[in-house]
Amino acid sequence: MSLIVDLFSIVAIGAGVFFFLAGTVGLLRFPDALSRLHALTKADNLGLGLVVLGLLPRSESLLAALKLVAIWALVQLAGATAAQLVGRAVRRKGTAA
Amino acid sequence: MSVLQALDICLALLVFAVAAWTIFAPGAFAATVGYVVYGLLLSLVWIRLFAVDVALTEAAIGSGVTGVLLIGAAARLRATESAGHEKSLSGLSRLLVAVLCVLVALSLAGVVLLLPDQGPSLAPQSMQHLAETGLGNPVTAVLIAYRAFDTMLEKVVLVLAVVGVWSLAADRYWGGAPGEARAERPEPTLAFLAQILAPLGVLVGIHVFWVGADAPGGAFQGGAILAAMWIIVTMARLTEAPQTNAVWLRLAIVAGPLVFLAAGVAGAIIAGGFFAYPPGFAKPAILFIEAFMVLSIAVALPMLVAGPPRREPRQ
Amino acid sequence: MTSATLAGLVGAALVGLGLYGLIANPQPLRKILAFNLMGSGVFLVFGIVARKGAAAGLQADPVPQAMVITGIVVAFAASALAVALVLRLFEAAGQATLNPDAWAKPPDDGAGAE
Amino acid sequence: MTAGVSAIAASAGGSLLPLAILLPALGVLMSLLLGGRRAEWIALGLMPLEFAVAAAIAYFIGRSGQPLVYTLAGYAPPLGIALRADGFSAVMLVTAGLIAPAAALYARTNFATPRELTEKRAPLVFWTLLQGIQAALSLVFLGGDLFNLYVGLELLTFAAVPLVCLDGRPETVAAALRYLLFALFGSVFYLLGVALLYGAYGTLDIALLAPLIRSEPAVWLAAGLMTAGLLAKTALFPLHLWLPPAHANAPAAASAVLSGLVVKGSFFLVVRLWFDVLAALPGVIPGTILAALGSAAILFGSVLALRQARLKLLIAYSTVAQIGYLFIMFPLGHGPWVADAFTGGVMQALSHAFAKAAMFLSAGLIAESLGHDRIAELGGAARVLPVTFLALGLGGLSLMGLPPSGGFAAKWLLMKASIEAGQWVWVIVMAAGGLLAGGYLYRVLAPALSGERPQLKKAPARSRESVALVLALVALLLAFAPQSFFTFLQIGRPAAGVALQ
Repeated sequence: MSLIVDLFSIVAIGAGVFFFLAGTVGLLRFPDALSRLHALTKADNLGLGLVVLGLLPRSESLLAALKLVAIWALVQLAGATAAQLVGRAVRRKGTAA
Repeated sequence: MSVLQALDICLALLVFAVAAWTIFAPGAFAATVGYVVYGLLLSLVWIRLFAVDVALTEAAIGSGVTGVLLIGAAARLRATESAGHEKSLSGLSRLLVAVLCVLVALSLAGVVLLLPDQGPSLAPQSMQHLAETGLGNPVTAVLIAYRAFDTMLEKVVLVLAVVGVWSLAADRYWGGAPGEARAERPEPTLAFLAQILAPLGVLVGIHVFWVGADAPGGAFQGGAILAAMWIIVTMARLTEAPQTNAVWLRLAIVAGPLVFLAAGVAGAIIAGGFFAYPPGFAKPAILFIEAFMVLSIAVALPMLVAGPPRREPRQ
Repeated sequence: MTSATLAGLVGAALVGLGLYGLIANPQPLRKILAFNLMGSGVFLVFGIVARKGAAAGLQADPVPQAMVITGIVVAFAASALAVALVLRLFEAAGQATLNPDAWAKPPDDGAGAE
Repeated sequence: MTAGVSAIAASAGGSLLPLAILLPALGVLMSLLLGGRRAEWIALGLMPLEFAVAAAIAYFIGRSGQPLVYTLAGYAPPLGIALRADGFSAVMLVTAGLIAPAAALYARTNFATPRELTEKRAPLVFWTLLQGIQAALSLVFLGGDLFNLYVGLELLTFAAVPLVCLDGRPETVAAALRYLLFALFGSVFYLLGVALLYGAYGTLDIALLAPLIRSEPAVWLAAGLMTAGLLAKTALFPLHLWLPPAHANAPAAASAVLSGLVVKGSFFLVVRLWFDVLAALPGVIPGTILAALGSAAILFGSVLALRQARLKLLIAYSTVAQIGYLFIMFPLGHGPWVADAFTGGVMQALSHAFAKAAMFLSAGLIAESLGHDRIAELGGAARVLPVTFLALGLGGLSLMGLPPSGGFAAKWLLMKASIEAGQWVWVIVMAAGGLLAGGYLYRVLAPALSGERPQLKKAPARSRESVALVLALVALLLAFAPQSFFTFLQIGRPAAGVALQ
């Protein structure tokens, strides 16, 4: 049983890290602000979700698990807002130029 | 080399690289953004040093609130940044300064390497007296009991800083409100975030303060989180900063140090010494003082970020 | 090398970097950034001192940790005052610079000393 | 808390020490809370109390011949914080307790809240921050713990900097910003030294730390960093650049406090550091470096003072020079002449505090009465403002070191110690500094005493002139300090006490 849990954690966290990596590569390599934003937010949300998912079976208590999920939700919220704001700033600047 | 050590080295290199960016970046705005990232990375370093209370403070105040302050200033100054009015140092003096700084850093590094692995410590004494305070978190005990005098005076520093920042207002704005006025139609995205985040954040802030008696957290960290929530709500322009002549605002700013000072004097009368707590009542007294400190921090930090009054006072 | 020693070396480097920025960067806002960098380097030195004082079942000496928390709040207050001064200078002189030649109005010669 | 209680109230009168800090701190909080002209009432109302506390501290020290100690919160150092007052602390405390009220009485005209307003910006800020400076100085003079002293230094910075730019002109804001940046640099360096000392010895209590100090790399680095930081705050050459614009542009009452008292706060800590904390280190070489910088400050500051076009700038540059004298005592810290050197340094701090406060207040009156403070246009001014110029001149007497004045006593003691130590170079520098001071004062006083009487914009109030004159007279009276005063200064200095016998 513990082997299956370990395997699950490794696979989920590994996948999460991969998405982070992909997002970061996208941030560095994509040509313009909007597509960079796209790469970053998508990959990070998914990446963090997978990391949290992988950590869930290892949490010591229900409260700790809930905290992990809350962290994920809060990061989602903050990330989405920041992406919106950056996107709007880019568009405003784009029309001004 | 273990995985953890490798991660430590990566973290150290990353912190150094981002720090170098904040110094050498071509633009002030970019440098400031770098500083915020740097602050978050630094919180990780503090976790690795097993100083979770410090990590929380660094993330909330060192990176978070300071970040808002500096980015706001950088954004306002951005337009004139490239004007090039500054007298830059000549190449030679730059080199001399660099040599001086490298010397300082190297001698500091040398001394740090020479420090013994098991250094002198007040940890045993802190633990020995912990029961008298009724607290479970020795860092909180140092702040509010053993070195209470430092902490009370440091709250007075915050009050002086508020007076100093307000003193930069124009005479006609004195007593008025700082920052932007409340908007009729607030920025929708930010307002959405603020409306969801602020109630949650207030809960988290109070929680961090409350558990600080026994676990990492405390008045500083909790107060800073509350302050951040207020800052977000004003940034979304759902509300506006209060008038600086408002009695409740002034009361909130001085409440923390004032209650602390009063408790310190009360200690001289009932517990035999300034800032001493009566045996058996230490913990309730400490939580009482801390509650007012949370209030003062939660109010003083946003007021420091908001800057001097910028609108005429309404009577 | 322990993570504490590593953090100490980072702290030393940060002090050096910050000092350089404080002296060599002409813009006041960059100087404030550099001061914060230097401050956090000093706090890291407190951090390794705390870590090396691990004893009595604690992973780190609480006294230097408390000092860092006090220091972080003071450093924030200092930054706030400094930023307010920079912005005030920007409003009063049209430029946020310590170089009086770049100001919009020439400084007077003391006729209004009081 | 049983273990702690026994450590409380180690000496009679000890509980006065926290009061000296808490009273003005309470004043700061209440002034902001109640606001308006009540800030002025609170400041003026607390000042007699604060002076009484300072005088009582001096009384208890003099009576017992021992320093006062107070352990805060019932936790003995190294875990807790102790306050200590020796003869030097008490004298500085009393000095601050006299100069702050003098500046306050003078400032009532400039910082009154007008009848039609409930609160005005400059008065509220001035009265609140003046009390902040008092609290900070008390802490600096009484603190027994190096980190607690850091908090004191920060209090001092936050209270002093906004006073520089109360009028909001760009040059004053720039001066305040430059002052703040230097002060912050100083704080960070000081704090870094504190971290290293804690790392090496596990305590920051001065009394516990001093016997542990050994000559090792961490200590030397800490000493260098802390000294450099404090020098930046004291404005010792070559870290003086911030001082002249800051002190010259502040309102006169604030300049008097900044030049007379605030720079003495960080100087006091340099003395604490080298004479108390680091007494075990071989201090001749670092002391010689300090005195060499001091000498450079004396010559450089005086020459620049000679070239200033404005009276307040001249006085500010003279502060740069006079700060230099304070550092002549450091290479004279070992040997039978140490008591003379120490007393000379302290006398210089005291007489300069009173003389410079008197001079800035006089300069403020001159600027208000004539509408300007341009030296070239001061001709005949002394004939219409005799009392003001008398205060200015008597203060100048002390700066030159002519008898009878506190400055003469200070410089004479320092010269005597230098000669006994065989370090003639300081004697030459001090003599040159005295001549240069005579030169820059002559530039102001000689034309002012002769020539056409200028038209006054408004005559200065007698009471404000008397405040400046009284301060200048105190600077003179220090010359007649009795032997018991010098003995008092040595209370709490074991090494020097032997030399006195």
